[in-house]
Amino acid sequence: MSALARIFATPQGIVFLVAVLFAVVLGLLNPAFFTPSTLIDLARNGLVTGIFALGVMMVLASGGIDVSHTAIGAFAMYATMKIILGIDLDLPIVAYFVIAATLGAGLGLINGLLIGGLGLNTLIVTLGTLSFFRGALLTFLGTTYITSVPREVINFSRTILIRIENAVGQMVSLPASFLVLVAVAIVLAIIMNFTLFGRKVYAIGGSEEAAQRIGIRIKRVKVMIYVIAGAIAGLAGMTHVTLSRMANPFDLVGMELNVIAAVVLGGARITGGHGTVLGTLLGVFVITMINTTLLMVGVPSYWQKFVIGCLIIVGTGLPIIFDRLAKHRRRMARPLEA
Amino acid sequence: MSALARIFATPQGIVFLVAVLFAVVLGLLNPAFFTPSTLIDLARNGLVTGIFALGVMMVLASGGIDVSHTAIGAFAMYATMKIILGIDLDLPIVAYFVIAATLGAGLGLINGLLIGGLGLNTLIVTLGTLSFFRGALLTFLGTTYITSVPREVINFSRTILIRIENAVGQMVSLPASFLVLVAVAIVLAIIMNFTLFGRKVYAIGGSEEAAQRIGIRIKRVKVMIYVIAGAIAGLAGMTHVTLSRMANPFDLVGMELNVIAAVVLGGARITGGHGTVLGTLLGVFVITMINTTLLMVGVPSYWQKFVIGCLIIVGTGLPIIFDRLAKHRRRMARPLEA
Amino acid sequence: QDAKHTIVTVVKLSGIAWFNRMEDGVAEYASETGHDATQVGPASADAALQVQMIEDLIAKKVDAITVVPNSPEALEPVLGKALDAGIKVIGHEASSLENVTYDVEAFDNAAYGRHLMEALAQAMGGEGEYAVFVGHLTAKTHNEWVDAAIEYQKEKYPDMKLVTDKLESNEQQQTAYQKTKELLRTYPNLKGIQGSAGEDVVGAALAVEEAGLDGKVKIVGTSLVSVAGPYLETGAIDMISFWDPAKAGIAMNKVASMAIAGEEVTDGMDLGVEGYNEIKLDGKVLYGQAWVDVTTENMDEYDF
Amino acid sequence: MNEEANPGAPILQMRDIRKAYGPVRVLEDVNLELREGEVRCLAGENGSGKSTLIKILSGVVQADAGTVTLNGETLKNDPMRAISAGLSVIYQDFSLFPNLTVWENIGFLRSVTAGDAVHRARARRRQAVETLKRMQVEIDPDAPVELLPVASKQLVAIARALANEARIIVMDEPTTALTRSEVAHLLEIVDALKKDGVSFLFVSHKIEEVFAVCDTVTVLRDGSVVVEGPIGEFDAGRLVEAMTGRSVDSQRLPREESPLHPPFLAASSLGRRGDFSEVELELRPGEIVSVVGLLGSGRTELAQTLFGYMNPDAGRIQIEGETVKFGSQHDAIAHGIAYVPEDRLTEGLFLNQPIGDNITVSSLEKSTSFGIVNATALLDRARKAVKNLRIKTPDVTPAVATLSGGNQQRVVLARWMERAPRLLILNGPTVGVDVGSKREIHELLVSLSRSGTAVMVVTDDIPEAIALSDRILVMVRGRITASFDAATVDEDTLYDEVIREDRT
Ligand SMILES: Nc1ncnc2c1ncn2[C@@H]1O[C@H](COP(=O)(O)OP(=O)(O)OP(=O)(O)O)[C@@H](O)[C@H]1O
Ligand SMILES: Nc1ncnc2c1ncn2[C@@H]1O[C@H](COP(=O)(O)OP(=O)(O)OP(=O)(O)O)[C@@H](O)[C@H]1O
Ligand SMILES: [Mg+2]
Ligand SMILES: [Mg+2]
Repeated sequence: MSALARIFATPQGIVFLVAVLFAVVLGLLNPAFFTPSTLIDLARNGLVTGIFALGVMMVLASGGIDVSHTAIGAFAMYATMKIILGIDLDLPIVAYFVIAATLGAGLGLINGLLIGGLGLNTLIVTLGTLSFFRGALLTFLGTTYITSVPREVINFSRTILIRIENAVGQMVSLPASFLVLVAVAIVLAIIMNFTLFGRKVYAIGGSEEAAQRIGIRIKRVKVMIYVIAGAIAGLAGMTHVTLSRMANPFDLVGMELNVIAAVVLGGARITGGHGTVLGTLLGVFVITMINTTLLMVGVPSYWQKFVIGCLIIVGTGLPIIFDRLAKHRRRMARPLEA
Repeated sequence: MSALARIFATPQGIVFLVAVLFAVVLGLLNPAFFTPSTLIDLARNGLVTGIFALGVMMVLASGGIDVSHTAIGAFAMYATMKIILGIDLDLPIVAYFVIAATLGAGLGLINGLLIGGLGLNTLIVTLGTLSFFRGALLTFLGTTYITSVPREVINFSRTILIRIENAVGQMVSLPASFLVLVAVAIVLAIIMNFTLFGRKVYAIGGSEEAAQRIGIRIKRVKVMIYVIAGAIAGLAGMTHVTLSRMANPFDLVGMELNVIAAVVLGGARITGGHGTVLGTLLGVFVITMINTTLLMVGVPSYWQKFVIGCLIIVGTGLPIIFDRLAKHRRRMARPLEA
Repeated sequence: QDAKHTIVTVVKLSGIAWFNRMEDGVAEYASETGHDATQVGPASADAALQVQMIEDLIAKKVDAITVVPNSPEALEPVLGKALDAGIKVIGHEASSLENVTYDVEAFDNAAYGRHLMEALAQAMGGEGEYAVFVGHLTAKTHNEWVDAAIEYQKEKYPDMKLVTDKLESNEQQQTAYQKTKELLRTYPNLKGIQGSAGEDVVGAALAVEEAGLDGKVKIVGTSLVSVAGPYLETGAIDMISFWDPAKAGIAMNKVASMAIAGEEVTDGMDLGVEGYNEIKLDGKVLYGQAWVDVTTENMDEYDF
Repeated sequence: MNEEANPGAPILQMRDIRKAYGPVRVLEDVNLELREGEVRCLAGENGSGKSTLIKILSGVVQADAGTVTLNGETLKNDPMRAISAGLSVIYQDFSLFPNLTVWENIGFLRSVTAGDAVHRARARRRQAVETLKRMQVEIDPDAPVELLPVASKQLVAIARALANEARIIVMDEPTTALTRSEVAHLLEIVDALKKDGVSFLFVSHKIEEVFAVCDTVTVLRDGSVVVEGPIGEFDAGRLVEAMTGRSVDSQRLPREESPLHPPFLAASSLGRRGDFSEVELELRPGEIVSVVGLLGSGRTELAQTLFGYMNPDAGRIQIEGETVKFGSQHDAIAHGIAYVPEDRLTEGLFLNQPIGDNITVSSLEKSTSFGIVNATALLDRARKAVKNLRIKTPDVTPAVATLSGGNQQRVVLARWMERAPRLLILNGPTVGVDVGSKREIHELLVSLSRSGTAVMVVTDDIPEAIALSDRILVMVRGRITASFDAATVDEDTLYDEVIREDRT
């Protein structure tokens, strides 16, 4: 197989190629596309999805699925703001993230206990908790926007990592919250690749029964997986606040299928055992690019759905077709005499 | 095990008991609840969810999952109205349903070919087609309400099966579209229980490998499953039009997780091989009751999410706990000598 | 005019009749003036999606953005960013917006709310229970209408009674329908419903008709003939009011052009658009007198 | 070819079958014929290609070259056509529907071949009940298959093949989970059907079964047919030699006497409601103890209780003199106990993950420092283990699913040996393993035991128990009824003891 063919034979490869193609077309239609500012813009727009996606990737790698992550994120962000406004202390911004991650981990623990402890199906549990967490948020915590966010949050959201001028003289800036994504990505990559825990996650995703037989404490590992995923979702929620400078309890929920689509485009398999941090980030990048740049070239927004739908299907379907063709060709290439 | 305990040991049993309990509480809070009109009201409110749920149940029984059904329903309903307004012929109302079912079957065929033909993962494919069908609808068919629906539709939606007066002198009526649900339920029950095709669906849900080995043509059966599910979704879409007397292309999509929750509450397993028509209808009934009656007793609407979340978790969790307890008790009842 | 301006109108939700009509006005303005005036809107009425669209418009460096926000507060930061980038921002249905150059309102919201309540009270005979719908509890305009209406009722029609808090329809006919049904069951003596979003009265009318209560429960609210027509015809809806979104679209674009050109907008000025012939300027907000009432009698005059 | 042995036209012909998975050639120019009423044994070591040949025959797997002709009709890679042409297969992994009832599982094949449109529930159930009765097995026809123990599942798989009124029945190791009496019934049925002209293709690693039932033998080695002929031309030694290419000793393994160590694990009056009671057991380093007994005698439960997978209701377990209580199997693992389950396919292996990972996954700690795993060290260990256990694979990277059954079993063993356990409990360690490999595994276990590990083997293979163990315990209805020195006991004595309760 040629190098190109080999790339085409993986879902990530297809997705990557489509993304490149897409970018080229966009660039032809709108030359302003090929500027560093576009990249920064995409990085900013894909921030929250990216953080969510990393948590979801770990869950997928363990053979589960998590649709409750957005509800956890929304709950954690809103509760954090309530708590901080309630205690009225000047906390550093790191404390905000710690609180949000802790709350997220707490909600993740509920998922984990139900899934690991009771052994319930992950889709069912997270469907339930998606509804449950969201209902709890709106019923008990409130339904009004918090626009008077503390000064620390505003300051943090004004902290800029890179600021460059784009072609038409406007400033495009990468907010400091991008560091949250970077940090989560690095930590998760280390966990998944270099720790025993990460290996166990992939093992469970491969075969739960087998993992149990060799003495992996599945329950514990699973609880841990959902706690970590919850903490990551909490961080995503808090990041969302620093980007929008307000806490809207209605935000975030509704994007869960989008996040899962990104993770899957990034090569994680819904059947478990597979998934990488880098692939996931690529998937998020592609989805974000499609979601935010079609408008730039004047394509109506409904096309986005259409294009993403195509991409998911093509990205998972083409590798299989190529694989079949390659197999057929290999078989045909063999001499008739054994 | 006592009879009660045995009921408690199945998810449907739990759900049913919770529903009864819930109804009793509602009745105490608002005596108007225990009237035939409540039942009719619930039947009408759960109509569209119910039809969708039956199609989803079949897919779940085969070991798949379908999140694209709402997009198929929306596409079929809107396209049907466009076609009929376009050809400007006086067709009987049955023709409307036939057109919608045919369109739905056509879209289902796309799912079927991708899942059965290419062997792609069902969640990925239907995630993709959910986005794809919806994008196609809004991009190519239109985004405006159709309020000037043909006279046949209005007439049909004014055709009433049962009309009774409730305690306060208002009319509560069961529209003729209820017959669509009844018809779909009966036909599906026959298919699933009395045809070999139905048994093959359960067989594939139980073990695909085994099904293939005993000569079941999995691809064909799968394509057929998604075609039928698509047709059912088309009928649900058309039913929605006859209830709301307008075709809004933005309707329906967004309720897919709700439908799946209903099916799961009704005892279908996400891992395949299980699911009944009756159970599904029960699940829909419970979800509808919670969704529409909490306001009657003055509970804010966000509680609904909270309650449904709890119910999903309890409904799937309790049977497992009961099962464990029962097993333990049975063992303890045995004599110590083997 | 030699300079060609790029003006983009960002609406709450694309595809619904209301904003399609506004798009007609925007297109009319574009063809009359030669400016590049267009309209965009998200697929669901979601403030976050609007924020994203405006971010993109800032990146595209348009000359002016006119916006009908889903949630004014949510848009403040991004609109501020637009102003910083030298883009003119014209609001509509959002008199509270701070980060705008001007805000164009078809009328004073309180006056409009009182007007609707007057119509409802007339239909109800000045007494009985009623309920009110808003599109979103966070939609400023709807709340201003309804708040003024309720206040007006308390003052002028003490025999009328609001039965429950403002109901939220999410601008969806299905939601309005569902909640009206629940309302009718919970408050069987209900006699009136006032809607705010264009879908509210339609959903309410369907529920009322199904309950066999048409004529007994009066329905008044903001909507369009193309949406509420069938129910106006049968009398299930007593009266709808609206301001012509096309005219509002033209007025917004006109103000935007003036702002780009650096022209001043003054109190009492004539924008040359029907209903905006003598505007009232209050800070950055300018009000017209552009409401239209429609009943069975005059519904044929409107085709949108 | 020996035409005289079985007159009559061949109803099945496989010609020049060739199959490769990637670079691995699994079958090369295999020819096979089957006549009416013939029982042909397909013999060969693990990985010689038996299951693959069967899958090609049934149309589940496509051959790269060659033809399959059934009743004069050339089959084209379509299970449906093969089944309607009269072929029934009992697969090595059963291929049942766990969610369906026993009777529906048995009847399904028939429904599919008959091309039924409607579900004829009553007729199918009746046929299923009749078939079960004919096999003299008592299984509730209305129970869902997922609740059955492995042995019953295998019986249901056999019943399904028999119920289909097939002309050719292929059995890929049908007796791995069965006890002697069940095997005897099965062989009786085979004999009876044979008289009606039904042909069989029979795969088994149990040599005595082969000689008991087969008329002809085809031996595969490394994907090619090495010998073929009537069973009369073979004796056990020759058959094994044909399969392995060398002669294999079936006698008790020689071993050096090991001094009597104090027991590593001792159980006294151990009991569990409904499963076993009053079990006294001592497992010592340097000694191999076998527990033999019939299905349902409680052997598995005893083993699992010692592994902490189940809780005992009575008695106590001591490890090196200390009374212990296992909360879960993790406690047992922490004490150095390892357990190799009987159902390796579903319980033991990560089928879709690389061989290397499967070998090292339970001993990652060994190559871990400060929570960080050393990947190169893992790879080295895996390669060494593959070499030590002679696992047939080009590398440690392919998925375990690509290995044959016997080689998969070795992977399971390799994994546990990586942990260097103090006590190794094996449940049916050589189920589905060919004679050559079996011997090698036995040798491995003996050397493991001599190096100071306590070994307990649960098996129903009496020759295996004698060849392998130092001490043999017999379990009847939950009680240990006898203990023998393996060096002196003979097969018949042992078998009599095992079925003692049956006769009374
Ligand atoms: N799907 C597959 N992909 C790659 N290689 C395979 C696959 N299936 C089987 N093989 C290889 O084909 C060879 C023959 O396997 P097969 O299962 O036919 O052996 P067998 O004779 O049935 O052995 P056993 O007695 O252990 O069951 C083995 O080397 C195995 O590794
Ligand atoms: N999951 C289950 N549900 C119901 N009954 C079961 C289940 N598992 C086992 N049994 C029953 O428990 C008894 C013991 O079965 P099991 O196969 O474990 O015996 P065993 O002593 O291990 O024999 P062997 O080792 O030969 O399999 C059997 O009668 C079986 O029917
Ligand atoms: Mg085999
Ligand atoms: Mg057993």
